[in-house]
Amino acid sequence: MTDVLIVVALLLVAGAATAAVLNRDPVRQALVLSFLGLTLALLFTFLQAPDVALSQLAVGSAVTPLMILLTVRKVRRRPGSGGDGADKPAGRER
Amino acid sequence: MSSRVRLWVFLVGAAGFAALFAAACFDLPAFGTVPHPYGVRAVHAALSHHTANVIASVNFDLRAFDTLGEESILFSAVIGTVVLLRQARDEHRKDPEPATVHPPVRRFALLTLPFALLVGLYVIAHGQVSPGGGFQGGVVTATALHLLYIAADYRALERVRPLTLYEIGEAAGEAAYVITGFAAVLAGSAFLTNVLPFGTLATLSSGGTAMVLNAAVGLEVTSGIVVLLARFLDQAVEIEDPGEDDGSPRHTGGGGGNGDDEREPA
Amino acid sequence: MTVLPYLVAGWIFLIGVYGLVTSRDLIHAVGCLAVTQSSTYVLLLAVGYRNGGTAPVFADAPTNSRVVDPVVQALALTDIVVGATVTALLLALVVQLRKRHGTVDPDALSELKG
Amino acid sequence: MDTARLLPLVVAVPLLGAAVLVATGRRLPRLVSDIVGCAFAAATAATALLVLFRAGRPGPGTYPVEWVGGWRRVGIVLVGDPLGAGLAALVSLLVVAVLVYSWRYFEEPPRRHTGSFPALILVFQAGMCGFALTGDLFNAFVFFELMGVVAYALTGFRVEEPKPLQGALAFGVVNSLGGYVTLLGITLLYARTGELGFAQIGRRLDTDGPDGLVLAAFVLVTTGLLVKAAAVPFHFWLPDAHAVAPTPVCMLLSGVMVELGVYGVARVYWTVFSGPGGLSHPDFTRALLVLGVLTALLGAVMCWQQRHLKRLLAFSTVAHTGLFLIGVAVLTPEGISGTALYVLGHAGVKAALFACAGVLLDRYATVDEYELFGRARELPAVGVLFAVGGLALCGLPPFGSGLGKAAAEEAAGHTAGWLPALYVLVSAVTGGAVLRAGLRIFAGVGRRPRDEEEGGPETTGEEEPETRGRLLRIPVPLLAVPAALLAASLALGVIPAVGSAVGRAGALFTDTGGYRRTVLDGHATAAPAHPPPHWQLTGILLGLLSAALAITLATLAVRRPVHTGTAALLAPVRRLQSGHIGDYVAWLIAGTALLTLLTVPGVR
Repeated sequence: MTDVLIVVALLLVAGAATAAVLNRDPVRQALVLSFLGLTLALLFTFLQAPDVALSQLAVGSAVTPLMILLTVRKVRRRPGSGGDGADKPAGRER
Repeated sequence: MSSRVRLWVFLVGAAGFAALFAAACFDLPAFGTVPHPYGVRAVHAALSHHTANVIASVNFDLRAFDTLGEESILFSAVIGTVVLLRQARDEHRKDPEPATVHPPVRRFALLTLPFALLVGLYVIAHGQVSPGGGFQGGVVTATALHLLYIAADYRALERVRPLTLYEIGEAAGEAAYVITGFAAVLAGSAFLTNVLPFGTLATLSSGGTAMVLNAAVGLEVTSGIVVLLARFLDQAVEIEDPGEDDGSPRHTGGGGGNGDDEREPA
Repeated sequence: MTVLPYLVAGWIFLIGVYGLVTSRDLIHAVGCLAVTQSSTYVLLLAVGYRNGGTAPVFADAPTNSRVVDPVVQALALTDIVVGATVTALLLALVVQLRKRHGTVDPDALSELKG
Repeated sequence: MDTARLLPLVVAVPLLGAAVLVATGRRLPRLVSDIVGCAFAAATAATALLVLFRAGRPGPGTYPVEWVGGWRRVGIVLVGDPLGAGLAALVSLLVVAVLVYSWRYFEEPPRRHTGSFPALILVFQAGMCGFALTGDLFNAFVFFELMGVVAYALTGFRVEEPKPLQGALAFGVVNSLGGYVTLLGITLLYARTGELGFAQIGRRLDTDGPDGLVLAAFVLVTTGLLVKAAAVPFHFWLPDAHAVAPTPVCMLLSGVMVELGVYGVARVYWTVFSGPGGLSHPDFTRALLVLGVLTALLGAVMCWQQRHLKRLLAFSTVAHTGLFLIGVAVLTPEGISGTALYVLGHAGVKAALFACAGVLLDRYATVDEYELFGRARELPAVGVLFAVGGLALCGLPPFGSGLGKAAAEEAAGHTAGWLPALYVLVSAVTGGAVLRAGLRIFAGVGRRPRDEEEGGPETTGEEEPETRGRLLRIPVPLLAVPAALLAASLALGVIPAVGSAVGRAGALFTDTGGYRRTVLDGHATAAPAHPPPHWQLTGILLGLLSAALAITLATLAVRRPVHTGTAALLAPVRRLQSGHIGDYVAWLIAGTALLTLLTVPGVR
């Protein structure tokens, strides 16, 4: 029985990891990462590692995605992707 | 390299890596069959020091030196983030807009907040008895504080979050860990030796110095994660890029570098 | 079943690296690095598992019961902290990079060449 | 106090100092926080030197072994063998030098975080010392990551600049990935042996024959360490990071951190994999020799092509790391002791050269060889230091780097007769590149080089100064520190006691059985006798040859500035250094496959 649960959790983790990589949009990726954290926590619980599961839940599915979302918010606050030199600090170009 | 070449370099490398790793996997002992000598010794050692949670014993007693390194990683990453996310010389600081929060959201967050804080502190305190400990509890506590951002707005959060205090708390946690180690040296034992009485198995006061180290880690992690998240929030909400200007009132960072992130608490 | 957990760890590692190699957004790349790291947790815990073992916490279990390996769990805990801090630091760099380069696309970063 | 008790303190003292600086740093004036930082670093250096002197005493080969927490065979062991303790002492002394150098140098510290720069440096010191002293594989990983995390933050310290941020990010991603690969390898070893200590893993591996698992564990563990050591093709991050990090940080990165990667490879191989259950000696030699030769050649070629002074020095670090790897690859005590001495001498020289480049950066706001042409005639003292550094870099007798190079090339010559020629060539090219830049910048010799075609693969040397404004007068520490570092490097080659101590360290380092017995059983083992590195006629002649060759190359280069032909020939090589993180990661994985390929015939 435990074996079946572990296999299911392993497949979920593998799937979530793949999805997290293939989602190229950082916001969606953050959400998938959060889900990956959940599946990992589930797997660790089945592997009799409650301590690690708790950490993974706190870090992997809360803090890391939160930091990514805050970064995205900072980076995207201004419309346009930049790169035209107008938003670079002056005096750097020759 | 063009992206095609890059992909090919990766694919060739990945094929080699996969072959190597797969070969190793089939030479590994079958999943779930073989006990490890170190693991067995660790269980005995933990029980000899009356620590019910063997993982806490490994982290805070047997391999407490690893945890010292780990806490220092967190410690330096927090200093590093504070330094990296400082307000640059050419940036401005803008007061965030007061946000309107839907009442149900506010009620939910305010209800959850004390509960989450309590859970966090409970998890820290019971580290040597049940799953959890300074690290897990610290993260929960720190994240819980940020529910206030959802409940009210950024300014409410800033008021209950005197960052200076948390930065000092982080350093104090790190210092407490090292000093506990030094205390054992002064007592004539090796660094980080468990010199306190071990107490009774499965009670809150069991584990000797493991308990003290656990508390130090709890303090450091709580403060550290609060500071980390604060820095990211600060960047996301308050600091404007050089040249960014939308006409709102702002403060310039001055010549010095870092902005005054901590206003006087109201 | 005897090797599946190990192979899954290998897969997570490689897919994470694939993401890093093909990423067009540095925030996404940092996320992929976090994925890569989770392979190490999976491998650590898989190596320490014992069939029929319980968690190595003797709060209410008899002290002679069969438990899974506690050492790898302690190592995985350390590893998780390392991962979180590295992610924070790299994201902080990305935030500043965006300000100074005006982009988070690795293809557009051209200051260091040759 | 028992010497062994001191070992953990070498790590703990700087950490305490960092905590004190962060807790009080916002209230302290800059001067006080700098003094506090220096005091903690110096206390650590004193502790490390005490351990080294007690461990390095001639006689039976005992060295201090400390089980942290008193957990004999259950906890983490720190081993103060002369080589490890010596590296910890080198790290600590260099940190003191760097803190003194940055005393008057570094830019206005972040407001309200005055203590953060010295605090980070102290944590860096703790990480490097811990890595040098630990006898536990996972603990080594922890300190590997600690070094890394601090180094990324320090590299990106100047957030107003675009280049440091890009360099720090590439550094962070590639090194973290290397760390995770190492951790996968550590886990495989744990799955096989159920142990984490070097000595314990080694003993249990030797109860079985080698197989695919052991090979994979070796490749994976070594990959991460080679990333740190910047071996080809794991090296791409190094020039990007070392060229742009604040100068005091560069001194540490190039001077010791990269070399610790080489040390890690050697330590892990000798203690864990060198027995019958590990990887056979010929396989290890083949793999490391190939990577070492590639690294040395590529580093030298790229070094010659640079006009950005700090980038030039960074590539010369790559080249020298290749030579160090070769010294390790030959698997003899003489190779180890020669390389150890080479690392010591190189650390002083390279740090001094970076220090000189820092002075230029702060005075002229550029480290570009072409733009600085002749402008630094007004700084003769710096020019002399720079030229002496360049000559010491090519291994001119009687510098420590020269003695180390002589001993290492002789040891390498026993494995393959052409290796000494490689040592001479690589050190001549890197030293020649430094001398060429020195001739142009400080003497204005030759024709003024013109900017070649725009858009080529080139990083020019325009940088923002790291001090508050441009320096008008050179503060004393900025000159005293490089002078002291060069003097120390000279002393290493002249004092015979250094040679004999290093020789003994190399002999103890390669005595696998002795290491395991000392750590696990507490037996003293007699140090096997080997001739220590000493000046021999061939070594002196080859050192003079390198220096002469370097001077010739430099003179020719300033006379005929443009070699369009060679430049075009080397353009594809230069284009590999693309600054693209995806490229670097792809090379890392390809490098793992290459390492597998080089070691795989070892499986029977």
